[in-house]
Amino acid sequence: MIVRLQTADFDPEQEAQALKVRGAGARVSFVGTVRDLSGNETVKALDIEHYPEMTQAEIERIAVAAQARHRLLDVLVIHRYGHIPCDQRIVLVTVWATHREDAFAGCQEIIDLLKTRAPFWKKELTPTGGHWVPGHSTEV
Amino acid sequence: MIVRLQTADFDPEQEAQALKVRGAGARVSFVGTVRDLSGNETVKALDIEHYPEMTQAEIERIAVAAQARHRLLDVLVIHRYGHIPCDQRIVLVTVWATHREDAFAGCQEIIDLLKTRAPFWKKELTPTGGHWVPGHSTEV
Amino acid sequence: MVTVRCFAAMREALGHDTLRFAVPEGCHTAGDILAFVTNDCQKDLPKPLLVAINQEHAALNSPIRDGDEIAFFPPVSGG
Amino acid sequence: MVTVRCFAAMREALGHDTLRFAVPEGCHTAGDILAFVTNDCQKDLPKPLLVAINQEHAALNSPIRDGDEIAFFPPVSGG
Repeated sequence: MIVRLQTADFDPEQEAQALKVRGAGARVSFVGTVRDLSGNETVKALDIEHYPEMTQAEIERIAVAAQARHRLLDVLVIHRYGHIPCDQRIVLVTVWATHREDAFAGCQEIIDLLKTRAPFWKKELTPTGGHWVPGHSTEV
Repeated sequence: MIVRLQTADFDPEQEAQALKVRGAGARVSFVGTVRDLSGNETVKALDIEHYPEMTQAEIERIAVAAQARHRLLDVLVIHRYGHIPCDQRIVLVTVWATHREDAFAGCQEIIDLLKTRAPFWKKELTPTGGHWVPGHSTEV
Repeated sequence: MVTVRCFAAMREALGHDTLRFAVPEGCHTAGDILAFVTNDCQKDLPKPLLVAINQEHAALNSPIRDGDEIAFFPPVSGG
Repeated sequence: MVTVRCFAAMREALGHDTLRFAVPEGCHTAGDILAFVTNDCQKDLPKPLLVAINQEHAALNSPIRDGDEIAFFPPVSGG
């Protein structure tokens, strides 16, 4: 299992190949990118702030739980922080499983929980300035 | 939209980049690979037979319907036929959407329908010979 | 004329992948065509058997017309 | 000693990202620590406000102990 936080961009296929998972019939990936529109405003870039020590630990907790619940053979999560221009990748979640139903369910669970529990905050940089993106309430 | 049938392997990331989809917040991909086990038998490779004229048309019908139903911005499907060694890729389904729920639902629907409706037949090559993989009944 | 195409275990059972012939008298459905090409001897055919007419899924009781391409094959296993 | 960390709009509202101080008398919960660092003046803080203790999600009424790292931040927006 790999969970990595970084400022640099990444190649989803190279990252997936690096894990050398064998015997998995199914692989499902989610890639999130910076959208160029927020409401009616043009977004030039995001500035992503995070809580480094907690982000790593929280995503690992999410990935370990999803791996067990959905019989995933392996999990890869990469999330960028810092300045990310429009249309660039923000996050990659790739999971491997024997059966595709598990792979889809596991990948979706990880990105859903990451979005509601991992301590990242996005600021959208638009022509009128920087605006914090409204967040998702975390159930405690 | 791209639907392509080929004997050669492919790079999922290069293929996705070639579509140059912009403004999509979410991209979900499914990659299916040849598993090395079938029951207790070792699988060395698959031979995949198909019905070329119908395969192309049927996958296009599936992709067009999923694109409309799930508000997908674009769809890419590549499926190999012929001889495919163990652990190699068989199929790629990549979809782009504004929201991740649509991307997951659209990608899963395309691979589910492809598996039950697209005219491919897999023969597993094992130490005891070649065996047709039991298929999925297609509802008419 | 109709074209009959057979795939996978059906191709192996019948020994042909493609047949072309004039629509035989009394043949009105895909099932009639199947009975004709198998001489009504279907015991060694894969079951269930699926049907496509002109590259679209169909049924044994679907009507056929002159010029159609009728395909018979076992359940599919792609993906 | 406890460490208090603030992120995003909470960091901007408070003007600090990290504070370290001895646990004040009468402070038993994360909510007590929040009242202490904001001088009970919470009108300009982002709402709702989330809490983590030692890098795990917690609640305002969660107990705190000497040595804890207590974080306050608005709802998260990653992914």
